[in-house]
Amino acid sequence: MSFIIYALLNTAFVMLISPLFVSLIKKVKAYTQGRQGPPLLQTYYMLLKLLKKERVYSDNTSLIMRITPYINIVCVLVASLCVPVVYIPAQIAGFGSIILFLYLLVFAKFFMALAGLDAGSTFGGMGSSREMTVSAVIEPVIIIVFAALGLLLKTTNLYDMFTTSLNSSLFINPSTLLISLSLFIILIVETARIPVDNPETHLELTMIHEAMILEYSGSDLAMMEMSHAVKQTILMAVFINILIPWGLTSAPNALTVSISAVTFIIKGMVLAVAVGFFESMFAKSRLFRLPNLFMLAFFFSFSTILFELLK
Amino acid sequence: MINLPVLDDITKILFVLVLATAALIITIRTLTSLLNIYSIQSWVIAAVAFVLYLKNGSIVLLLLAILTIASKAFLVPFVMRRIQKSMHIKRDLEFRYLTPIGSILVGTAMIFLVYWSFSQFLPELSSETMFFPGAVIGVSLALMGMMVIFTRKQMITKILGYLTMENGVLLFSLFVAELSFIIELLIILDLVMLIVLATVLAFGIDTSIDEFHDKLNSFTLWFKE
Amino acid sequence: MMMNLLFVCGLCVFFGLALAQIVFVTKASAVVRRFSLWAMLLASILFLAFSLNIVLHNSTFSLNLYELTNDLRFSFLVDRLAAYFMLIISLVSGVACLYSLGYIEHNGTNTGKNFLVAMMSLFIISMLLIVASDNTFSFLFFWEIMSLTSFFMVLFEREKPDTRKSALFYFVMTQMSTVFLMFGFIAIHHATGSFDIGSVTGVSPFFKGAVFLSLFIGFGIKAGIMPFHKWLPYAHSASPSNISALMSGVMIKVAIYGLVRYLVFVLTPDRWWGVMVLIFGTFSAVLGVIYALKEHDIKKLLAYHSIENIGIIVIGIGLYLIFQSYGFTDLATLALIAALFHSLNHALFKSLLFLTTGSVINATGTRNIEKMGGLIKVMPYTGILFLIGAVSIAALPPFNGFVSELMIFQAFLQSFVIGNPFLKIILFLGLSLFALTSALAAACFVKAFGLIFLAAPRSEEARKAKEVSTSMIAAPAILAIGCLLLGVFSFQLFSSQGYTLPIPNLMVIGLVLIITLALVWLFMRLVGNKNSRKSETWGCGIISQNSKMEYTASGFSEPILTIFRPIYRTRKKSERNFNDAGKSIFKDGTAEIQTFKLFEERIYIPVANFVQKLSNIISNLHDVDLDTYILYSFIAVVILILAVGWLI
Amino acid sequence: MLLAYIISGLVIMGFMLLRFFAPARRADYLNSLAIAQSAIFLILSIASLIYIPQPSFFFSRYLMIDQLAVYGALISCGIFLLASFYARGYVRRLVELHDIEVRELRLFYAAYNLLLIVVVFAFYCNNLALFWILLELTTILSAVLIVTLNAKENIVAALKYVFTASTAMLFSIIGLIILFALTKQATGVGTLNWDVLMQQAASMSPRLFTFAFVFIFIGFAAKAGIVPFHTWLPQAHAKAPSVISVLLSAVLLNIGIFGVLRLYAVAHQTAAWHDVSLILIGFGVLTIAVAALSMLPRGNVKKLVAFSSIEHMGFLLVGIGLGTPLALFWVLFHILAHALVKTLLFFSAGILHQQYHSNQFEDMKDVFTLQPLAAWGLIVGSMAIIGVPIFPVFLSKLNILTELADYSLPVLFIILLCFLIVAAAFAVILIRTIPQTGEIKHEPYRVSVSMKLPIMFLFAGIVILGVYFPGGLHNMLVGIVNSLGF
Repeated sequence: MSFIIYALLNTAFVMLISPLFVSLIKKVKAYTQGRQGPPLLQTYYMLLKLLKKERVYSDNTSLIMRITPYINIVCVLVASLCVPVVYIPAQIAGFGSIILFLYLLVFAKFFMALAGLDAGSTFGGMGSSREMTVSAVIEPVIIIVFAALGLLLKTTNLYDMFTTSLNSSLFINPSTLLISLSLFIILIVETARIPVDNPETHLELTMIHEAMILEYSGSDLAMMEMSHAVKQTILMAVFINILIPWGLTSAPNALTVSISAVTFIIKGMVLAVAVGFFESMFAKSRLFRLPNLFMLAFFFSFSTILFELLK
Repeated sequence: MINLPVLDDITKILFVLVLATAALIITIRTLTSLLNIYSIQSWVIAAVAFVLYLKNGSIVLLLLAILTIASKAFLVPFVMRRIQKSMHIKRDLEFRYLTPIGSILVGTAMIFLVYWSFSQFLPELSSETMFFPGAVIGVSLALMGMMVIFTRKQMITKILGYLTMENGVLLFSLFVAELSFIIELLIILDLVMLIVLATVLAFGIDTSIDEFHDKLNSFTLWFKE
Repeated sequence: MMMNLLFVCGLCVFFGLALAQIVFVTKASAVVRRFSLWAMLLASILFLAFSLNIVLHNSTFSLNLYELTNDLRFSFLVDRLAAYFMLIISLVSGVACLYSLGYIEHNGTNTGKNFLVAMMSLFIISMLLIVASDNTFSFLFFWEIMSLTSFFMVLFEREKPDTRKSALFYFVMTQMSTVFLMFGFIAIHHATGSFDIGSVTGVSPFFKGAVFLSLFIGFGIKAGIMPFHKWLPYAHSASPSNISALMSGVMIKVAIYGLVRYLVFVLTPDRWWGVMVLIFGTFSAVLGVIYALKEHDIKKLLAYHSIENIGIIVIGIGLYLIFQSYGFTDLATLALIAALFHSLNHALFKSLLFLTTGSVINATGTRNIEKMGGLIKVMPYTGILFLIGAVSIAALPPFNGFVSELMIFQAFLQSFVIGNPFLKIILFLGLSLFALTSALAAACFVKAFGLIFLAAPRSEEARKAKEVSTSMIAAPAILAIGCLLLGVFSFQLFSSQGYTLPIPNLMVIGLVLIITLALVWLFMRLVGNKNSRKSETWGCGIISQNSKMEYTASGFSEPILTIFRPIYRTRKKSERNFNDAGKSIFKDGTAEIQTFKLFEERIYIPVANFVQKLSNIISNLHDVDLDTYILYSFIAVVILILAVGWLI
Repeated sequence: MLLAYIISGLVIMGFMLLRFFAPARRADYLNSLAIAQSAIFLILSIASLIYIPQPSFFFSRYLMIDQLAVYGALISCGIFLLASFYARGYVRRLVELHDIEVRELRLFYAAYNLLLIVVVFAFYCNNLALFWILLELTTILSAVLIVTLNAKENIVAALKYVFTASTAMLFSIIGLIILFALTKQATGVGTLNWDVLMQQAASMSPRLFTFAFVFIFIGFAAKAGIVPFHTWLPQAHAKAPSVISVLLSAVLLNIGIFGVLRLYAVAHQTAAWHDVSLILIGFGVLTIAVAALSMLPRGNVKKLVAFSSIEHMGFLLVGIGLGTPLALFWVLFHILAHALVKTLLFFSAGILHQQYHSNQFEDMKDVFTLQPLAAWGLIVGSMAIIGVPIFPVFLSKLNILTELADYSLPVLFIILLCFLIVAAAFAVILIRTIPQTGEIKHEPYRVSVSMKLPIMFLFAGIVILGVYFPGGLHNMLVGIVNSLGF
């Protein structure tokens, strides 16, 4: 029962704030480029508009094209249950298992890539090919990062991780710096941002994520965008809850929950701004340069492990 | 039973003769003279047998001597001459693997080698004084025969080499003797048959198939149609 | 008693059928074949019941069937482990028989088909009896029969030259595995003094290590652990698909059974074994999937994935050995269960994939995925089934592949309990490689499914393809259902058997997924715009998009090939011709990507060449004339005389 | 008893040689006589197994009937019987093709029957010297059998056979003489009777015995096709008509092995048996290795099979060298199994040769359509000879190797690798050959029933022997092993 409440609260909250972060990042980038940028609520408007529009399907497409948006949004939402932002609930049914969390995201990615191939357009194929490549190469990094965290926090469950990091503030821990770097890189990669991917472009060959959903339109597109936004939010949440967990609570009542919600929004906006600046500092790098970036992350997290072993 | 040291000396001389014939067989090129040398060798072996008979008069030795002369000095050479006539081959010129000189050297090496090896064993085997040298000479004679087989080209010569080996074995057996005579006899017959067959085959190699089959049947008379 | 009946009935059915089919190999008609396949299906169900009973009640069953001489016995002892593998075998075999009902009639001569059926039944029963054997003699006996029958089945399409090549390769490799097994078994016999499978004690660690190595190589060859895997892609792609399903789904599991049985229950493992096994497993997994990515022959692709999954299973075994040697019993159990459970899962989804692939190949008449595409519209059922297989093998929740891989992840992640830092680092590296493996597997199956079933057809055959007959859909469907159920109810399954493992309760999660889906769907119905229209694919202003412009398989895997160039030793060749001297107007040109067959070119071929040379030298010694023969004897005699004088 | 053998043998010889009695189809007439003789001999052997107390001695102890001898005789007579049946169709065909002239037929069959007599008595020998003589006789007779064919190569092959074999045999006379002297030294009177040797072995000087053994071994090795005295074997087997190849490979080689076996039994009574074992196993391994490696590049079916005979003789030698009762038991079984399988292989090869007039594998096109029986005979035979289950060779192979493990593990491993190469050799040939199809179609040669029946029989025989071990056979082999004093 309590879990259902948590689920409703958490999901609703995440869905509510995700678009905000998206447009915030856009805004920051616009400022750095000397433009004024869209209003903060722009993403909400866009989603509503898309919901109203009809869908257009290519003749080549099969049912994969049609079911993918549902699968995507569902997987991401269920994944979001693994990352508590309003409050940390009690363990149930192994939610919060790292592997489950990651593989739900992979599930979404898998079908998105299929959908990219479905229409038989050159862009879609290229997008899925690159997406799968990038995700394959980043995978070991992610696992190692979480392994390092597991080594640090002596657990492999996100809920427990957050709780421990809440109780013992990790910020002063030397390893944490390294971990945070790797986590940040993962965030950049998974949310398809520069230098890995370029969310603005639509026709250039640099794009990955956008290329896959190129064929989508109307309410389907709305779902895709939404799931992308939510995914970004929960990844940010992982970053935040592990490094700066203050405000998050494991003893839910009206006050604490609202506090943690508010603090999360603030922290999230800070992080979003950081991401925005980070994006504007770099240029899109070649696809085959990416492994170097990943190796960097890998190195950081592996050296964390070494630190832990040496201690 | 005459027991004189002179007998042993005679035996030694005979041994030398045997070796000499072997050396000749290795080197000589003309087939006819090869055959003659061979029959001489057989005579010498027979002589050794005879001397041994004088020494420790076991009748078997005497019989052996006679048998040897009969088979090796007369029968076999006769057959081979016949074949060789019909084969129109006079001489055997090429050598393989070893030049005559080389094979003689190797032969000598063989003698020493066999001597060394046997000296580990045989002295304790028989009281007979001449037994050990006899054994050594015999085995080395056999080995030299083998050398003849693989150094000479002509089949006839190879067969002679084989016969030389036989002589070596015979020489060896003389000093132990007393395999029951029937066995000795059988062995000799056996070998004779072998030689005949080999000769016929050799003939077959150098002539047409039909002639060969005629010859084959003529040597196994009762099969002829 | 009941069990005896089941067991013996099953035996009789299989042997009887095999005999009948062989005797009437030229005469038997399609009806007879169909009948025998049904009977085999029945017999497999008997064995299924038999093994299920033992697995669930954790009982044991023993039967002394027949004594050849007093120490050569065909006697069987089925404990829980054996029964578990018998379960896998009988399940997959039954499904394969069902599939063959439709499949087998498609090609081959009447005699050939009868022979195939006969071999199939011998093959199945021999696998069952290997697992059931309680002494090394009957183990080896049936092992050889298994190898032979599978060899004949690989040779089914014997008129194709590459089939012959594969068959030869396969035969030699199986014989090699037999050689190593024989050595191991005989060594065990040397230690214990009997053929019985009992724990070996009181032997020198060196001896034990030698036995372990030879058994590991022996089973490794059969299981396709790198670098002994090379036969697997050849054999599996050469044989008919129902047979590939059996070989890849089941036969290599028999090798896994042997590995577990002898490593865990017969020899008492040392620590370094665990490390070694782990390393071999990891490399098989990674390299297997990496090589799979470059394959465009769908069956070879699947075969390489078998290597990958075997690697995963072996990783589990390795972890078990390591944890056991440190005394972490819970983690050890977790790892072992993961390995065993993954064997079952792999058997299910890999056979599923091979069977559906067989249907696709029958429909299109090609194995090259470049020539397929758009099939999901013409053969929807096959498409969906293949998709389920792909999702399971890519380890996506809530399917069965996910559960076993999750267990192994858990085992890895909790390995920080081990003190030894060196080992710890190895484990973390293994973990990252393992993660890479599963991610690449996902990529590979996006490629496979996407290019076979999605977009527009890329060849006439693909356009003309038809959906296959009922039995060829029903059989994979069973497996697909199995994949889903084993995933969703995994938690309940293990807890019912008394294992509480740190795995999420996928039933609940599945429920949540469905509820969320329902909510989303409802929301979209209420708020979203429902109507949709068709249009052509947006091609950036191209007049008309045709299938030539689709992304090809090689295009899809090109980035990965480039990133892993050091492993593939990828050689890119391209020459261009130009119309003008200034090399500005492109006329035509060719481009190709070659990958370096590391193992074949560095290990197999050199060894083969060496043996060839040696044997040529030796056998040339024989083709000479009499003189030389006599010379040989002469030398031999002289040496003997010397040796006698010298040594004695 | 033995008189019965001789008389029946001579009577039949007589029938053969009767000049005036020359029926139209001489081939079949002579063949029937051959069949009759082998049948009679088989019956006589069975009878002597049942009714004669073993061991019992004849002709002033020159001959002896004991279980080992009877075992050998039984196998040989059985093979001879099968071969005679096969020969009926086979020789008729040879005559049609003028591979053999009609006038040679008498010679052929006379030699054939003589060979049978000699072989049987070789097994019944008690006196080693007599054994030697008969062994030499088999050489002569089989050489004659080889050269009856109309081809020069046969003469060459026969010459190689005669020379290589008999030069080696001469050395074994030397050995025998030393042995004789040894017994004389040990017990005033010298003898070469096996039973006496068995009794007195203990009193001989081990060093000298080994010395003698080495020399005797040279000869027997040459007859049994042991490397490096095996050189005559491949060509002789390949060139001889398949019937004769069968006899050479499945019967004559066994005699050599039996000789070694009896000698080893004597050696086992002396203190020298460790050295002797060492020698035997050394030669065995060498033989296996050389044979295995020489098989790989062979394109000639009969040569391939011949080399595999060499390899198996080597393996038997190893088994004997181990000298444990179990090893010997399985060695004896292996001899039987090997004989049967080899017969099957050569019969099939014979049919194929008459179909394609060639032993080369690449000439054999559309085998399955033209000669399915022979093709399957070849396949099954190869499977059986490389020792895979449901065939008897597997059992003996496994058990002898198991015994070998107690002697030395490295040797075991080497031998296993050699077996791998052998298997590869057979697989290479078969897989390349069997499926190949040719553009020019031969008309199928109709194989006569008399050739099919033996093959059928052998199929059944090897499969049954592979999965069912007759109790009688078991007791007999155990009896033999005991009678050899192990």
